Amino acid sequence: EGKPYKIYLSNNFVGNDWRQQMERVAEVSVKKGPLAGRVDLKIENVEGTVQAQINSLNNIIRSKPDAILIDAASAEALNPTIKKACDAGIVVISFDQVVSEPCAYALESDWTRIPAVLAEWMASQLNGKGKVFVDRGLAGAPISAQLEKGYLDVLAKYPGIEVIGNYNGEYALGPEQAGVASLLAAHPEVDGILTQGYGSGAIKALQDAGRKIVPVTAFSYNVAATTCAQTEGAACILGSNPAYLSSEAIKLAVDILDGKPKPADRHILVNGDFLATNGGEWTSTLYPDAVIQKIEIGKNAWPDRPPGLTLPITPEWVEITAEEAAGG
Amino acid sequence: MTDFLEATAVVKRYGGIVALGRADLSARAGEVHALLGENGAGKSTFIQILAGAVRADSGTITLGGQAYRPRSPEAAQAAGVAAVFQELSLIPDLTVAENVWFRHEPLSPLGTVRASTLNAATAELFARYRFPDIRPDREVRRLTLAERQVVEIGKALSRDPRVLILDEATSALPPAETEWLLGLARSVAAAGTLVIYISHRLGEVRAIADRITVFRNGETVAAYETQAVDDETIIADMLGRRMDRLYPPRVATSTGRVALGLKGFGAGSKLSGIDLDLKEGEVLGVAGLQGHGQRELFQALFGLGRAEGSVTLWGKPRDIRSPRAALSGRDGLALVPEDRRSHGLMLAKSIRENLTLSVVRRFTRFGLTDPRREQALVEEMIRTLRIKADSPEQPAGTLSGGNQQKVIFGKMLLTEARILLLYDPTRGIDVGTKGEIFTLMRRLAAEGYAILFYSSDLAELVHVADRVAVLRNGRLAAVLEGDDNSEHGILRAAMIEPRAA
Amino acid sequence: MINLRRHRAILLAYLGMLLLLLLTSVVAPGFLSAAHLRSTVVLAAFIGIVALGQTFVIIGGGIDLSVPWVLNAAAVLMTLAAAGQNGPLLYIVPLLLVAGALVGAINGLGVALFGVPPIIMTLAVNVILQGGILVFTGGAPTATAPPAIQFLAVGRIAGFPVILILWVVIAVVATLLLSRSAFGRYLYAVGSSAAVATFSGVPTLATTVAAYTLSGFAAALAGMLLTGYTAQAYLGMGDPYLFTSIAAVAIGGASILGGSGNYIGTIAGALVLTILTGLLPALNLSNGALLVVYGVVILVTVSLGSESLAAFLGSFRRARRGDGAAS
Amino acid sequence: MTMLAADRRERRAMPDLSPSLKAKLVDRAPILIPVAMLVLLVAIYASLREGVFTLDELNLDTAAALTLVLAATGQTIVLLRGGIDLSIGGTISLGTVLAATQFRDDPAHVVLWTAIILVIGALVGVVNGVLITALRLQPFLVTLATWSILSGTALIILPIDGGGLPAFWMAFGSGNWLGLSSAVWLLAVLVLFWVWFRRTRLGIAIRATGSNERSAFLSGVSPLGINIATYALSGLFAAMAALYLTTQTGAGSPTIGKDYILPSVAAAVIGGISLFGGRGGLIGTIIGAYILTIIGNLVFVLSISSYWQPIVSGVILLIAVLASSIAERSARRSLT
Ligand SMILES: Nc1ncnc2c1ncn2[C@@H]1O[C@H](COP(=O)(O)OP(=O)(O)OP(=O)(O)O)[C@@H](O)[C@H]1O
Ligand SMILES: Nc1ncnc2c1ncn2[C@@H]1O[C@H](COP(=O)(O)OP(=O)(O)OP(=O)(O)O)[C@@H](O)[C@H]1O
Ligand SMILES: O[C@@H]1[C@@H](O)[C@H](O)OC[C@H]1O
Ligand SMILES: [Mg+2]
Ligand SMILES: [Mg+2]
Repeated sequence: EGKPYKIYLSNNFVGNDWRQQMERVAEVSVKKGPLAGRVDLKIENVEGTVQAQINSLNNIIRSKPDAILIDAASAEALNPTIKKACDAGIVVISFDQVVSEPCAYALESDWTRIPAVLAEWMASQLNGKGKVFVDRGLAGAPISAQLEKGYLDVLAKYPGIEVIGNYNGEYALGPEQAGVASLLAAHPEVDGILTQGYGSGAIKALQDAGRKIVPVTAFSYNVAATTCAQTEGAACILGSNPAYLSSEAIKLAVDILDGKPKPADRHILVNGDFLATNGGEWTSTLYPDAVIQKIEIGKNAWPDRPPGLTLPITPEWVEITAEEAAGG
Repeated sequence: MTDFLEATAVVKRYGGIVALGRADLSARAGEVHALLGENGAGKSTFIQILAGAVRADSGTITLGGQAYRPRSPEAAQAAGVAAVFQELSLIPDLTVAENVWFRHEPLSPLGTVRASTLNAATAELFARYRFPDIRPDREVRRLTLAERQVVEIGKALSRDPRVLILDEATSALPPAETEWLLGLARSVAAAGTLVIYISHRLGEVRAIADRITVFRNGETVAAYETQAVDDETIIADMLGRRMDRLYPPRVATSTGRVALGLKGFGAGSKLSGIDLDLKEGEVLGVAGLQGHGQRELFQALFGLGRAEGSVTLWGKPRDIRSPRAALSGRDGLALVPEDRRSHGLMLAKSIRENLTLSVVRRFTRFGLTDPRREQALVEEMIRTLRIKADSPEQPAGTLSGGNQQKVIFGKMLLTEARILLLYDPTRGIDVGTKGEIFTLMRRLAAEGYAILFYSSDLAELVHVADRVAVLRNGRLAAVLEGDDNSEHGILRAAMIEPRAA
Repeated sequence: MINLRRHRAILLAYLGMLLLLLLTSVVAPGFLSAAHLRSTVVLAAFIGIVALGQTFVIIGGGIDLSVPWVLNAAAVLMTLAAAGQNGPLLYIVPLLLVAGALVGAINGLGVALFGVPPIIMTLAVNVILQGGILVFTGGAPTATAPPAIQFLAVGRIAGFPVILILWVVIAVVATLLLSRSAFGRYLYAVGSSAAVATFSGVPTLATTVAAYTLSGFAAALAGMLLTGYTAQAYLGMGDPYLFTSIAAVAIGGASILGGSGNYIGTIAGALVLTILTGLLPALNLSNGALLVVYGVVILVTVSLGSESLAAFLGSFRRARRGDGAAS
Repeated sequence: MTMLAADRRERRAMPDLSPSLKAKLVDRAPILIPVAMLVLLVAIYASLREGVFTLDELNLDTAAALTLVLAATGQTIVLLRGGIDLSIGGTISLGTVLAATQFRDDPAHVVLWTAIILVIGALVGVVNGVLITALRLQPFLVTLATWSILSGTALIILPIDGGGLPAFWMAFGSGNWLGLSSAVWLLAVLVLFWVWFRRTRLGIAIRATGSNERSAFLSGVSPLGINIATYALSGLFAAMAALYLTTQTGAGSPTIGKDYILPSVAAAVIGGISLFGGRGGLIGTIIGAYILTIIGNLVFVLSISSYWQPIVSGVILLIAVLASSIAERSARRSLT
């Protein structure tokens, strides 16, 4: 219990709100609560390429840390490097964008459950019948493929639901809005939109095209929640991919380093609550234990807070405030 | 009996422009055959066809009795045709030796080109033909235009050609080098090679050509045995009119007022201690052997590179640190640069854009250019200088060499600067236009311009300049006027130390 | 006649654009609806405005890789400083335009005064700006765009998108600058040959700096306007504009090596790229197939403007005519 | 127009007033300057970290730089010709994808597919070369299009990162002979290749064509031939980069290639190659790639707080390039 653990967080990309919140939350969670003073956390950002992350990891490995936490540029391509780290006796935890290397833990949201619940919700909104657009995320990204597959698998159970268009939302507002706008021009009717991103871009595209607002699935960013709450006639469900996955990864690393029993499975799933405009009224039959909160201004949607804030904000074992998460 | 080279009814069009309408030429092995014609007559187009760089639209050519229609320069070279191109074909980033042997380098067993082998081969080649001194390992980028022309000649000779084409190969060469090339051409012909020789200097043609073919407007208008024809006839064939004389009468128009005053002027290690006054109304020639500071003088005056000493323009001290500072309107200086392709012209841009680049302000009103005013300036220059072009919008790079030079001259005239620095301004220009340019120079002098004039052709200095300043080793060796201003006088001053004063 | 020849590449780029539009409307008739044309024009305008600066820089023989983060920085700083209010825009917008211009000027000085290769200079400035924004905002998530900006980006006046009006004004000014101003002449000269420009008394340093300055200005403007489209700024919003701005210029007929091109061509380039990106989702193809189609369409579109294709078709036509005359 | 595009390099060159002995030094500046830059960066790096002057460091840094070096080798050849090749992004992606999906645990099979991948890379280059010459299109546009087509093909074959590489293949990637990693050996072979290639007729012709296209044509260089050769070499090296990359990643990655496009140009330009063709060489490019890699190491050992990292790496790059540009300028000016 003498020296703090030396832990590196290797992040392959800083260019969006989620990643920044993730880093801020990581830093906050080693400054207070049970981990205060126990971790010497260093964050290494690289400019988005696999090669840069490999090089950065090599540098990290050479400085012999106790643990490395990785938000990875690739699920596969870092494996040989990660194996090297494990062989050097370093605890390796991949989180968020995880890796397949078996020696590393993989801590992530449940990418099977989230799209399943979202799609099931959509089907119930449409009463099992209608035409939908599906967001394919980012070409080549594993999570995108998982989400798309999750959506399609559930929708396939409803013969009345037809996927009439795909677009690549790329987890950014502009492409989402432009992609939906194009599809709207091509398709006179649409009854629902399953996004992988903000949802607010899809709603804005509907408004710009003068269409009626149809049910939308998205992820729980503040802008999504407030847009859904404030837009007349909007129906939404938001899955959550908490930015505090980083805190959870730190906690896991410390527990392992402390000699606590290791998790049985290298795969660790973190489940956040869902938010829905009809939360409380609707439950998932596929995942009956899924908590679905109702979207309410002031409770889980804050018009005066940054739109890019990811919800939920705090893990259970340490209290992180919205201000701390938003930084600034 | 057919000659070694027979070209019949060769035609080449570029869109609507007819470069060659119907060109015929017949030449024997072992002769020097001159190809003459005014600027834009189609000479270079014709030799580019021979050299495989351009394909004719129609017509037939036979070489040594065989049909000859090269699909590429490579094919022409394989057939034994080598050319010194008017525009040169050197690679600036390769050395002299690499250029000379480019595409047919001697290879080592590993398939590589060894610098030492190449340099030795070049030295051997240069020695064989008594080349002027040029180091084989220098990068061509760093050579003067005259040196490049010499290297280009070496490059053609390295192929041991059956047909050697020299397209204005002497245009930038000083007297000594010109003499050398003439001798070389003769001896190569004597050894059985056909030499096709293009030049606007009739004296050279007379000195070496066995036969002459004259082009006008893309068509062959005459062919002669050289001895059987006089200059007047040739010129009349070229121009389609008679020309009374090349050089205008030289009337002294100097007012005595100093337009450009130099005291202790110098530039780097190549030029120093120049005290010289260029007067209003005067054409002051500059001469010297190659590399004795003439280029440096012109460039330093124009604000290129560092200069020392004092400069006055129209009596006022001036510090000219850039061409922009030099080109300061009527009281400034304008330059016709040595290297037209690198420093004078934007080849891809139109004649119009080139002509007016230095004087955009002259036709700008309220921040906008006035196309009509610009057009008027451009048309005036095209007319004055007889620039042969399809339209003012024709890209400068598609003009004939002489016409490119005219555009540069016109561009300088438009600046309205009254001190003109003319570095070999008539290079590549045909006799007809040359005469007009000399007349123009004298007229400008009479109007109060002051002209500093270098020419690689000594005769021009002798006939056009009021005085000639001779440089030797970067210093002023003499200023010649009156009877001293002769080719002989200039050469003597350029070579021999003066008696101690 | 002559002008037709000179501007054939541009005419053909527009032809390609129209063909693409027709193709699109065959795939989905809704694409020719007023609403979609409007939204296409709006999206094209963002590319068009960024590519305005890129056009000037490329004509001058350079390239500007700093546009993504000049754009992004202006967007983020504007939304943060305005905090959703119109009032502060009065000073924030001019301030940020000047700041964008300043960044451009720094690029220009690095290139023209110190001789740093443009690619490296602007790449480094881009990275520095990216980090600078993170440090400056502490990574704070961004705020909502003020209504006035949203009006500029997606609003309409008498049915016309406001941004289209803005774009037309910009296009007129840019075209005048390029074709009718001394600066334009100097720019083409510097891009054609720095040495010839110097010998001709062109102020090469000032010209180059001005081109980059304009590019910084344009990117900042585009960034602020873009927040009006998505209603907020977000990190990474500038990234797609790097290659598209360069590609728009190239498709518009400019040589990447400088000395040629004009803004009318760039506009066609921006429209081609936008229509194409709009068309792709409607094709219902896999991600991979989309990229293949994208590449093929770009190739076909630019081939239309290719000289030798035109020459080939021309000679074909001539040959046929010749045959006819002979028989 | 082709004719008019000629002379590019020469026309850009500033007036060259008076050559002298110092000229030689200035002529070498394009390579001396990155060398000085690298030396300086390594010196700073070594003062901050132990064991910089060891074989381990060399092995690690070379492995880290080698994919970029290979990609940049092709790019260098194209830049020397006065072109640019964006399609290497697609070729690299496709190469890794093919390797990861086709290689089996049988060496003969791996050799076969290695050859196929290399041939595909070269063929892509042939297509680029033909399109650029026949349609007289800008290399930027042609290779932008082929980049997209190849990336799409890679995504069709393998929609997300995956596949696998045989154990012996991976063992080669992390292998070590006489204390030197396979990367160092490969680099040595590459340098040998370059020393040979730059003196071949083709090597000279590529450089010459970039220096002055018109002159090269008049001297007998075939425009089609030179473009095919140039871009085929670029494609070939991109394929090699892909193959080496798989030894480091152990997977196929359909989007990984784009990460090498801009850096490959940057490495070459830092190494002294002009985008206008004709000047510079691979040694400069290799140094450029090392500089980019060392900057990453430096930023790591400087232990800079996360948001500052990109700023610092950008500033280091800028200062280094700025310093060298100024040095070169003043050297050229003092040449009188
Ligand atoms: N690529 C081209 N495009 C258009 N016109 C061309 C092209 N090349 C040559 N021409 C035209 O063909 C004509 C003949 O030019 P050419 O260069 O053969 O003349 P020349 O007799 O060599 O003249 P000079 O004595 O000035 O060198 C000129 O009018 C020229 O403008
Ligand atoms: N300066 C140059 N640099 C590189 N290639 C050139 C240059 N000039 C011409 N070429 C190429 O050389 C080939 C032959 O050129 P040439 O001008 O002789 O063509 P041509 O005989 O008129 O026939 P075509 O019209 O079919 O090109 C062409 O393919 C052209 O692309
Ligand atoms: O997991 C994702 C994260 O990696 C990305 O950066 O932002 C969106 C998140 O859903
Ligand atoms: Mg000629
Ligand atoms: Mg032709």
